[in-house]
Amino acid sequence: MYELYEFDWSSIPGALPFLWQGMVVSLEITFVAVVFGIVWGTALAIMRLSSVTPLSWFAAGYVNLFRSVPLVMVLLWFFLIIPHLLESLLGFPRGTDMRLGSAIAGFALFEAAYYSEIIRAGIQSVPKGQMAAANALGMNYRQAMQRVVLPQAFRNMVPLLLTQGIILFQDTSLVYVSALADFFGAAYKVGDRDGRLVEMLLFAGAVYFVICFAASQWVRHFQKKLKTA
Amino acid sequence: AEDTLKKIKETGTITLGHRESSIPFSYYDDKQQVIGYSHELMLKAVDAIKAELKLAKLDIKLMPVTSSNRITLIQNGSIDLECGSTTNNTERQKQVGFSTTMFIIGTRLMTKKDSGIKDFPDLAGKNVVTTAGTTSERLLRKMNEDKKMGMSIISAKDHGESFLTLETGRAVGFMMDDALLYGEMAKAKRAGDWAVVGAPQSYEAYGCMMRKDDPAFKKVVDDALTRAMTSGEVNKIYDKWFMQPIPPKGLNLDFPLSDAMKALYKSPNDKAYE
Amino acid sequence: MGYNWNWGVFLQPSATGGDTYLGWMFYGFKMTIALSLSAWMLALATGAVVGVLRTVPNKGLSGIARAYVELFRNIPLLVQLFLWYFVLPELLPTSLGNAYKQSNPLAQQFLASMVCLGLFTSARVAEQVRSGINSLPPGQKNAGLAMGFTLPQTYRFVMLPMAVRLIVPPLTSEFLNIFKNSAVCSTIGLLELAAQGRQLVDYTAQPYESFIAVTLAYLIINVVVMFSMRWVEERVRVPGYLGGK
Amino acid sequence: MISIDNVSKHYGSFQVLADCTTQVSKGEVIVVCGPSGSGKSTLIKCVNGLEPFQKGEITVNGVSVGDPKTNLSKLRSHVGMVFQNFELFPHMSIIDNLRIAQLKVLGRGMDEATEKGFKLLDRVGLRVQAEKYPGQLSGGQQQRVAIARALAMDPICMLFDEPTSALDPEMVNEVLDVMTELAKEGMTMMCVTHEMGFARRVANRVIFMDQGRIVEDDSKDAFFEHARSERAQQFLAKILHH
Amino acid sequence: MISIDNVSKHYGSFQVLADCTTQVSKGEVIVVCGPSGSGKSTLIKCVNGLEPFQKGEITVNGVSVGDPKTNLSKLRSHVGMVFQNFELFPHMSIIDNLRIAQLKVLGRGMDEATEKGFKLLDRVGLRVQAEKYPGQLSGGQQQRVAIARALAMDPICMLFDEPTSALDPEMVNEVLDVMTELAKEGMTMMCVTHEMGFARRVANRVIFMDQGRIVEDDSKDAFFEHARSERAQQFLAKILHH
Ligand SMILES: Nc1ncnc2c1ncn2[C@@H]1O[C@H](COP(=O)(O)OP(=O)(O)OP(=O)(O)O)[C@@H](O)[C@H]1O
Ligand SMILES: Nc1ncnc2c1ncn2[C@@H]1O[C@H](COP(=O)(O)OP(=O)(O)OP(=O)(O)O)[C@@H](O)[C@H]1O
Ligand SMILES: [Mg+2]
Ligand SMILES: [Mg+2]
Repeated sequence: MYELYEFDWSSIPGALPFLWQGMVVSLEITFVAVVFGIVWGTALAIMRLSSVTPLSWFAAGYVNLFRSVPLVMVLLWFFLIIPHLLESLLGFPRGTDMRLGSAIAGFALFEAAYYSEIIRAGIQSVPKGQMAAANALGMNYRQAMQRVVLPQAFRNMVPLLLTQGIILFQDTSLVYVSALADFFGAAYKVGDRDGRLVEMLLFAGAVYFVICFAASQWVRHFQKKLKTA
Repeated sequence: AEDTLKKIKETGTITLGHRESSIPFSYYDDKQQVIGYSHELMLKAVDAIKAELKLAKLDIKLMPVTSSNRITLIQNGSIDLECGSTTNNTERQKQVGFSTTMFIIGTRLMTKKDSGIKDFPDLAGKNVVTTAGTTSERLLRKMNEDKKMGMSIISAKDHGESFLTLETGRAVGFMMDDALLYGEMAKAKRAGDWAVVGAPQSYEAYGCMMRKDDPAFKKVVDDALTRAMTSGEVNKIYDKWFMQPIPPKGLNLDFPLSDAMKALYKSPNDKAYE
Repeated sequence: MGYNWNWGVFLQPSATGGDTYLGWMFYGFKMTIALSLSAWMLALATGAVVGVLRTVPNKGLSGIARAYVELFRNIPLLVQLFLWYFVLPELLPTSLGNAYKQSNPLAQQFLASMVCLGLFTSARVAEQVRSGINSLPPGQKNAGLAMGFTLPQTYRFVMLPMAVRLIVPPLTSEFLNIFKNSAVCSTIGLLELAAQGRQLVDYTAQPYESFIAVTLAYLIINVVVMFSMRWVEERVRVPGYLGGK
Repeated sequence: MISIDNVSKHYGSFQVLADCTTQVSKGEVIVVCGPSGSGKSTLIKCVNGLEPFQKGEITVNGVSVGDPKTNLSKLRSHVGMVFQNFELFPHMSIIDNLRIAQLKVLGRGMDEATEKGFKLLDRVGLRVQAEKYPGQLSGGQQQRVAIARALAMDPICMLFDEPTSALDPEMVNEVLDVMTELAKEGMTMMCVTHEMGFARRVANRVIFMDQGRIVEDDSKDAFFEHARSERAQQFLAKILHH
Repeated sequence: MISIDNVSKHYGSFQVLADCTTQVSKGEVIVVCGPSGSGKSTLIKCVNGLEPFQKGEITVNGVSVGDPKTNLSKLRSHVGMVFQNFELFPHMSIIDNLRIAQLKVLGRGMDEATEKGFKLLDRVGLRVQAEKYPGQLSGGQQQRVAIARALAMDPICMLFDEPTSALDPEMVNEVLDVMTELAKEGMTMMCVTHEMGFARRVANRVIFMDQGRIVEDDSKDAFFEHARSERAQQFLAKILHH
């Protein structure tokens, strides 16, 4: 006869510093990937919408490739291939610990594909007449894009971009494939080491929920403010 | 082939692969420091490399590896040497090189003491867990086919998960390398509930993993390991990890030196069992 | 780089006898398909109900639906999977839990994976359904009610048929996601495509061949799903309605 | 037929309707006009219960709309309504648009519903379009279908909410013509519209609303010749001037 | 000032403009009308190069619009354009809407641009709204701002594309009044509009388009009294009747 599972939360307090380190890794990846993803994603979106065919094909191919493959696979590929590339391209000494670097690169390039779709939709959500009006005032394409279309597009997109950021934060848990200790990895390792997996998983789930829920509430609030402004 | 020694000399750095929870071979203690039997032997090898290259200073970088990425990481040069709980077998020898054997295990079974399961035949028709990608998994599946035992085999992602499967009653037995089974026991909630039973189904040799066809490097590592074993130094290390209380819980594995190990320490070699 | 390419590895008999490694990959491929499709059914059914509830005037119902969506959206899939597989059976009454845990492990893994993926995705589907309904012209609901339809009839005959058409494109990407997300289920030991790929690495030590094969398999799934969803889109397109949008 | 008695409605602190009172007798045609945001649409939606209201009472054919015990669906099936943006069901063919509520609400048989549908399409001159979809018709045609769809339910009265204001100017008349004919046949109608030509030709009474109040409620002639309130005079001046 | 010579344009096989020819002299006001889809918007957008065309030539003040060597941005900065949906920049305050192109296109200084902006807001009666955002104004007010924005560039001529058709009926006149005044001051104007009252009062000539062709191009009086083509007569009958 087995008994009901006995919970034992005692390994959490001692592990907090290590868990915090993991959280820092998660946040670091999220932050860099969001920033880089938005910049590169914007470039991809503009390429995709441009009338220069090779550019728009390149962007479409890039986006479709990255969106077809599971993130786990992308991270694995990056973990195994990027170190090589960087070594040969940039002359890094072999054996540099590039787990964080390659994870960030993998996330950033992967997320850029998703961001570019959001941004493309954002640009297309600006009424066509706005571009026409800017042109009619004598602005050229660059001026119209920069002063008129993109500011509105970004304003429309902010909630979606933030939501994607929250998803990205959740997905950082997948870096376990490279044995990198992000928050989830740290919780898992502590649980494994102490034989307290169930407790640590529940704890990790609760922490993620609190953070992501709070963040998505904030996005909603922000969205409402944008609407009324 | 690569010249790892040259690379180490040029960069003044060596990158070591280690495991995160292969108790007591290579794992983190509660301060996130890598410790363990294999790890200490690896450090011996590093000392030998440093001496061989006459380096005043050698930077050591540690990189945790998993059972699925360790081979690739050796091959692509991310790590130079990995000493954990990696079995030396002929398939792997096609991709990587192995040092002198540093440990020999038997694959056995962990069960709950009061479960009435004493050996492998008792498992017929039951749920049994093992860790994915290990030799035990192969043996278990083969045994199941050959003897038509009707077991349901669960392949868990890592040893921790395997033990959780056993602990929560999903499986009645956990087949794995005996030393690792004792290691898992060391972190269990109630270590006294569990027992390692059954006749060993195979013996396996753990070796340190390095790139293939790099005889100079292999020689330095092999010599260091051989020296530790024949000089009797290794007995102290063995004692420390298998006969005395170890972190994280201060449990004693109580795993006396087997005959196979005694023979190994007398005449070290790098042969794979099989 | 000192790597021995060996594509013949797929035709070798596997280490446990019986099958070839290609056979393993195919088993994983079938598992991924079976898992994803059954989870997708669950996600569509649950997501549609929850999504509709989110838009009803009744505050209690829409509140429950919203809580459901928030719960499943704000915990990483990986964590949810562990919770379903390892934690939930522990919370069942002892005898029931034990009976469950002693049952066929493959069935347990599949069930946990399917429920987890299905409910995780259902929260996203629910959001799409909600936004589809909300993006209908507000007059449509009034028009339905004004004809004398009851509220459920208005949903059934007026709003849902159009909302469903509107959300086919965004649902395509959720559908693709479910295949990709199923890769996470290898962490509880389910031998789907990604897991078989990793097994192959463990058994044959030929990582690159295995990764390339797995990546290709996902690309194929992706292309098939995209084309079939485009076919669906084409089929449900309303004549005279701009680009189906 | 329709009696609106002291009806008030607010969104939070914003008053949309303030003590509105008026009656529509059988066969009467009432035009409701007034500046944007004055509450015209809200008032007309209150009549068939599409908008709830907080105070007062509305009865249609003796049935109280605000009463929670009233079967609103049943009531609405007798009251035809035509919207500014037509609101045809875009995923159904024209004839299906006309049939669906007959089948599902009135419980008519397929044959009867189809016959009725074709008869009404004939009447608005669109029989040949029966198998097309709404998106394939012009705005004027869509609005005529919408009127036919409402008539298919054999309504006892019809409500119109700016039925021509989303139309290209060329198409306004084809819709107004259908409405005029309907009025001549004795249908009770309440129309929100700015088409003063239509009001002059067809209406019995004109109601002018401003800021949620019914400011004028007069016979057509009285309204056009000597609207009493200054607001209505200004409004008429603006509307009629160009 | 504007000369349109034998211009044709098609999307794929669909002909939007067919051999359109007309001239607008300095100070003239031309009204363009015609049924929906007849190519009015397209024609007017061709004039400042917002739409490319495949055949023929358009010159504005002697500069050829179709010539690839022409600096279109520069040309457009001299041609004011007002759109049906105003197209103010919603993320900028009213005064910023008036300043942005002065600063970035004409390279004026901040002070000069601001002064000019306020002067024009005065002129359309909206100085007090300078710091508001477009979303906070009524449709009529927004369209007046849009006119002021175009005027801030000191255009040599103005193009209007149905400037009043998205407005509530009450607000139509406040925009037409501004346009009328502009015409009186001698601005060269090309207006697509269905406001026949405005055409009667202000236009010098009326152009009637149908299916991409200029069917009538007449003095105002000739057009209203005896339009030659049957299509134009029908159109006028429909538009003016109600
Ligand atoms: N859901 C709502 N919440 C808050 N205010 C509303 C809501 N719906 C309408 N209103 C406000 O109620 C007022 C009356 O609206 P209504 O649509 O009845 O005006 P209307 O006379 O029909 O105007 P229009 O001519 O523009 O159609 C408006 O000021 C509007 O802003
Ligand atoms: N990008 C496009 N591709 C294909 N056809 C187009 C495109 N833009 C416009 N058209 C077609 O060109 C024709 C003329 O359009 P245009 O907008 O100039 O008409 P209009 O006279 O301004 O009509 P309205 O009164 O509705 O504004 C229409 O039939 C329209 O469908
Ligand atoms: Mg209204
Ligand atoms: Mg137009």
